[in-house]
Amino acid sequence: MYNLNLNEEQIAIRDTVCDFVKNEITPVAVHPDRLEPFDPPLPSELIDKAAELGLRALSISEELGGAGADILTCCIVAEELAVGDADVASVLAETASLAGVLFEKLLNKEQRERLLPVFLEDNQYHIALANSEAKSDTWIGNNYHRSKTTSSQINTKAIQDKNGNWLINGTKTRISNATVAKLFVVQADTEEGQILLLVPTKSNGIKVNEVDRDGGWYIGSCGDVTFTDCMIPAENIIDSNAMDVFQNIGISCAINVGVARAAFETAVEYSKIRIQGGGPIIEHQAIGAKLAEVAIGLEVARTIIWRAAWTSDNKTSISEGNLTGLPLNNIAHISSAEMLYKAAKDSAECFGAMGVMRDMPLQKFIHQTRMFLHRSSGNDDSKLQIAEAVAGFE
Amino acid sequence: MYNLNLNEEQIAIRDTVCDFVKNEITPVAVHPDRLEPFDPPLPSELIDKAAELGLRALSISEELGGAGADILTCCIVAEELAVGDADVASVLAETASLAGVLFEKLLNKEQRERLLPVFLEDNQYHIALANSEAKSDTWIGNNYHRSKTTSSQINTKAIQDKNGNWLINGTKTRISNATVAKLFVVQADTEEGQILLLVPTKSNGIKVNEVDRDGGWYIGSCGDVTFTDCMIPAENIIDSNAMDVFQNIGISCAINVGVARAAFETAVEYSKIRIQGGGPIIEHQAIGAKLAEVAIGLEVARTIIWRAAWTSDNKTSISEGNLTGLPLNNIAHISSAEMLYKAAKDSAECFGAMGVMRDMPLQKFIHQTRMFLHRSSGNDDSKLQIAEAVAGFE
Amino acid sequence: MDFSLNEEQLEWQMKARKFAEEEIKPISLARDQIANPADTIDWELIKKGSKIGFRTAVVSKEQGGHGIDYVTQALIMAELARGDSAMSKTFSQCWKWSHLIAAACTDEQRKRFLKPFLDDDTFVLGSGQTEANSGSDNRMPPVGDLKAGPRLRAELDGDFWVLNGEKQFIANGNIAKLFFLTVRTDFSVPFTDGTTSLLVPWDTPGFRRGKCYNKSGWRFYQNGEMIFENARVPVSNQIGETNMALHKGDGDSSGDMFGDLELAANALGICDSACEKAISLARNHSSEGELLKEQQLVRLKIGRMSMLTEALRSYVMRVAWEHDQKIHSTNAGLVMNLSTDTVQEVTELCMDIYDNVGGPMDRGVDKLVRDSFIWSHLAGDSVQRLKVAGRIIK
Amino acid sequence: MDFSLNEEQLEWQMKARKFAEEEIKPISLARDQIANPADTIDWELIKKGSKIGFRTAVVSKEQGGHGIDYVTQALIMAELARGDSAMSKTFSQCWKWSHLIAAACTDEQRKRFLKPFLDDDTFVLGSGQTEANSGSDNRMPPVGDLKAGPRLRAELDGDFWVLNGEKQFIANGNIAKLFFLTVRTDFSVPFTDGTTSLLVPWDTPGFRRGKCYNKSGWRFYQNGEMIFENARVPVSNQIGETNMALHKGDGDSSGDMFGDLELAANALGICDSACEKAISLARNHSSEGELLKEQQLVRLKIGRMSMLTEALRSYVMRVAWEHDQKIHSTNAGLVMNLSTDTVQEVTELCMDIYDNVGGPMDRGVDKLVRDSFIWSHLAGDSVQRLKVAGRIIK
Repeated sequence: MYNLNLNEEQIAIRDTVCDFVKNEITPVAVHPDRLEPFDPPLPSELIDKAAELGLRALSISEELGGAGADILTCCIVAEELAVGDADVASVLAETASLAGVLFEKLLNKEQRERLLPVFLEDNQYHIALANSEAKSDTWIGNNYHRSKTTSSQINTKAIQDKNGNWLINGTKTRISNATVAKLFVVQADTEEGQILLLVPTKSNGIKVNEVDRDGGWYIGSCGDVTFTDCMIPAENIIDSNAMDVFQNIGISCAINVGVARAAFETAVEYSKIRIQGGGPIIEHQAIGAKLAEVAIGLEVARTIIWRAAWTSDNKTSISEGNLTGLPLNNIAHISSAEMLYKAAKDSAECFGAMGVMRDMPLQKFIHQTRMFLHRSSGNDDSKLQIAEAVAGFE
Repeated sequence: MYNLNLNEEQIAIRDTVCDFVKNEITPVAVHPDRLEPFDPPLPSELIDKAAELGLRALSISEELGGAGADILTCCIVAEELAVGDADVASVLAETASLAGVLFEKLLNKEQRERLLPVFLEDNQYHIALANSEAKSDTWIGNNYHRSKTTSSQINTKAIQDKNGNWLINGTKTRISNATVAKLFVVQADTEEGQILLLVPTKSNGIKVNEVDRDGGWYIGSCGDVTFTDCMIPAENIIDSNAMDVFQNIGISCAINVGVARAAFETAVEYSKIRIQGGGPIIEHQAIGAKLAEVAIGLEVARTIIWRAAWTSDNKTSISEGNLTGLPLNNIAHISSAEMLYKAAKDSAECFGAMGVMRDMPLQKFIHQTRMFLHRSSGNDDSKLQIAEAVAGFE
Repeated sequence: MDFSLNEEQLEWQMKARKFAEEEIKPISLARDQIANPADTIDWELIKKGSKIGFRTAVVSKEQGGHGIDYVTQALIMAELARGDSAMSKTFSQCWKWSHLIAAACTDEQRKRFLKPFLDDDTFVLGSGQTEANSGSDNRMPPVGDLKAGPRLRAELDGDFWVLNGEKQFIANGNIAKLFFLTVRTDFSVPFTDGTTSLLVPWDTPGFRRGKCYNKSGWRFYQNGEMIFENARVPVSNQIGETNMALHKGDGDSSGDMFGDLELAANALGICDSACEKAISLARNHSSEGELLKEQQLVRLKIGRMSMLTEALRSYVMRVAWEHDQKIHSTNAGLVMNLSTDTVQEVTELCMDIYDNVGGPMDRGVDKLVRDSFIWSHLAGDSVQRLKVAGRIIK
Repeated sequence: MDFSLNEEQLEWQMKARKFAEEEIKPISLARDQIANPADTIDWELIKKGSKIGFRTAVVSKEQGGHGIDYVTQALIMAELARGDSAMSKTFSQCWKWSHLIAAACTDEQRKRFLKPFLDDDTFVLGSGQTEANSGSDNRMPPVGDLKAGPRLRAELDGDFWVLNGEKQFIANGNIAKLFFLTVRTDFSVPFTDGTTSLLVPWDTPGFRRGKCYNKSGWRFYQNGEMIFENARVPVSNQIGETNMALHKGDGDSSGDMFGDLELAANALGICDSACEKAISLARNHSSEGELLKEQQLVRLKIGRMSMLTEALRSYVMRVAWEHDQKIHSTNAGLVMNLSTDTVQEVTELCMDIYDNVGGPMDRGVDKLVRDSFIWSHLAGDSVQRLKVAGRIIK
């Protein structure tokens, strides 16, 4: 039955996070001292505080000690956190969404019993998925509507020694949460095919290089991870190699909504106090209409993102006949990325010169929504994926 | 609980309408003979056939003999019908949504018992709401952020004679369904304020002038209705004067989605068979990306329209804390109107010269989505309404 | 750098402006609204315009014409289009082929065809290129594909070419007295090496006009079908060498390159008309006692319309000057692409402003929008843009 | 009509192009990345450019400058901006006030201030207009409001004006040696009738420079705070009559009107740089063995970038010519508005194309986009557009 009401838990957690952001995060995040430098460090103390609220273990089921949140709920939380600080939202969303998949679906009993208590106990325990390498060959580009090569080459190799231990060598690039993770889930190639390995950060032979925080073009934590003869015991292999269970596009879209909302809320507030032509600028048709367009963009973006999130949570619904079969995550990403970048720019315009000053938050919001629009291979690739779906090409 | 699954009845009725459109409506609607003339008459036989399916009484509860559809279901039906023919969709949606409100909420027992059987029995029995007059003073325009004058003047007057009968005089303009209605719900001014009267079309003193079908800038049926000493018995007064229960913006948006979808589906089909540069044009990146953008527009538009429809069906949900309080019907209208006009234009572009020929359907789809974008006072007025909501101005 | 016009240019501009104002505008809308597409032409208008010199303007003075330069041509087209875009195109369509007569015909041919053209005020020219799968509607022929290209067959029989086949969408096809026809003279090689140009008078035996296409816009400007059944065209009517019609250099400013400028200059006239209409409405239409021009949203739209129009004008004049200087660049193609975006946005903005009137859309504004949509196909579809971009990026 | 450049214009253009290529480009990105905004200036570059004549280019030849016309000014600004927009602006900021010296100063003042300006390669000019609630950031002052307008107070004390107050966001505020300062000399009347202009050297007693603003773009071009505490400026430094600073006619091409052209010409340079970068990437970067330029979506973007850039160039050159002819129109304002849309879309399209590289965004492209955002505030916000539209529609 079609129903857009959130349940009580969702509303409660949203209100909790919203208050937390207002009281704890925003005052730190928009302080000029934090905005002005080129590469302010990750706000670890805020991340820790948010973790204490349980946001790190959000998607772990209640039986296992988490909050049992689905992707939709993760989106709601991510948006609220990102209204305060996108870096905080990003680190927690990454850990939360990985932890759910990992502890609920991928780990065997022994692994879960070994790792879960540690994870739940330590609020600084973050997780990273080490999969991407220097060159992504999953983009469509020239291969639009041409037969696909399925072999996605992985250069990180794992070899089993005579004791059964795995020896890992290779480099993973631009890994989210790399600098804060205590556990990496590493995708590696073996003679028998690809595997996933659980690699604690404290293992020997791991080196994490943080990607330049200024100009590195990312939100949250990002690093390159090099494995040099990194030895991992046999029991750390994950039984399944189901990379496709890691899917959090929806959540990253929700972070973007949060950023744009922060821009919008700031702009509305400012437009009520800024006087031009004898009255607050919000009373000017031109500014009013601009803010209305931003509001529309936000509402529409959130609506389609939630639909994509719900669809990820309920994968059978396509066969039930109420959805079109097009990749909704792509649709949500493309449409929200464009709308939200425009929303941030339009919001900043209400500020005049203050919209470009580094010690004011608007330039940060624009920059972050711009990064979102231009992440990975950009929107064209997503569009071409939809185009192939429209054409029924496989 | 958030849930985007349609229920079984909704899916069943959608599939029924979809088949009906494919088999009965589309072959007639896209026939060159029907497309080419400047002012083809309303396709009455198709409207009658659709009525036989029960689409006219859609929103009347099952207890009273209808299908018990909410606004969301009406949107689903309207979209499917409009994929075939927007005129048919429009006439039926108007009758269906008025009938629900009227028989379920506004009529007293006597009135219902007198009128409902006739309505249910006669598949050519349509209803029209005669409210608008020559000049609408509800637009914001210059009055953005100025104190509102609340008096909306009605020039159609009703005077009660000594027998208690009402004598109506005045003209209503651009009334939807005017040319097909057997019953008008007329808003009139009395010395004691505004009232609603039930006026059968066969009453003396009514004259309906159809608005020019070419250039009249409407979909469905539209006429001006003049009342000259039109006498109505006292029992035809409606106890409540709740004009605001008549709300079907969502449904008209859904009709627009149907039109754009027809354009899109035609374009996809054509792009698979049209050869350029040695291959079907759907295999060109440029066409693929364009069709993807159209598909995105359709999905996003439908998603926000359904949200607005559901919210109209569930008006308390705002207080439950999961919505923003902005006028969602306006948001749905603005964003969908722009997206869908672009969708129709882009679809037509895939057709080359065939996109502008009057005996081909594309020019009709463009024209209809253009009318939707530029209906009444256009999008600016809706934007200013949202702007006032954003500013908290009342 | 000099943006001024010389006296001769100014004189032609004023003549065209006067003609548009006094002769074209008064009949424009009425001709547009004629239902039968074959009846839209107004020979009296053509005769009057011809007597002023518009029909024969680009034929050199030595040959009996007026020999106006490209700058003057752009000025005249824009001024006439300001009155009615399709009427302007009906005149300038003659110029396109006057250019070709000047550039490619022999002295004997010029003598034979120019005199009747110059003498007869109703003698308009056409060009037969497009076929069902070839021509302006199939702009991306695969190189080397024997099945691509024109299929209208011409076979030599003594001193005659014998023609069999059909042409579609031919501009002035219904009314022209002389056509420049592209025929396939060798099917054993790719069409680029097997196509020949012929001069075909309307009274050629075996040729007959087919149906007149019914377009949604540009209704005055007729497109027709041409049917050839053993039509006999003397070899002396052949232009250039056999099979070499498509070997003309990319470099000269005649023919196709004129076509790019032609569409851009014509669009400029529509933009001028839209600006004029919008500004006049904003200055004179009042809503509740205040003129529309007092509204910021109306002002912003008028500013944008003017901005886009003046940018297009600047670029059009630059390209016209380049043509006069025989400078070859991608600017002609680019300004044609730009004119599509500009003419559509400007006329749609005009419609936005007219939304403030309420009721059905002004028919004149509706016409501007309909006329402008033709550009999507002629000047701004992805193939037209890819062609120009290809030259930039090669 | 003549779009060609004369020899002198070409010579200056080539000088600027060479300087941009050899001196500006090599240091542009490095200066942009300096964290402290006060350290971004490179005096060696200023000196080198000054020796070529860029700093003093618009001072008339008789007065010891180069007396270049507006067309040449536009050419130089665009060429320098192609290397670095902010560096170009640092030079042209001097021209703005050279115009004013020529137009409004007395002979005695010219003698006193021009010579040091001409002699000192590091002598740059500034203008103090903006205050917290007045100036370029408050462009819509209510007519007649005594509280509106500049609050920097100047009181007469013998032969001196005594100044108290602050200016904000002052271009070259941190480095200029001479300022054109707008001060309030009468608070009893609206500021339009109570404002006076003064020439204020940097070493005026009682004046000190405040903080240097930290902008997200245009980092080389410094904006600073100016603080006046009983600063004493001789009455002989006054420009024009007391209280009449804002009474200058709308009509002359100097000062403000130059400012419109300046931003448009500068934007053109950024567009050229973006096109250059995008085309070069498309030609040289390959993805799985195929060059980017083979992709239709890349081509379409490059076509669009070129189209928008060339349209802007055409319009900029037209406006420059109009200035040289002392033709007064709304074109200067319109081309400034247009430059905002163009420079932002073109640089964002460049970013789209760079998406194909993957990884962090190219820093040079990121800089182009950041620099371009400045236009929103300076040239394209709604107030800037309303101002121009107001002149069109009046």
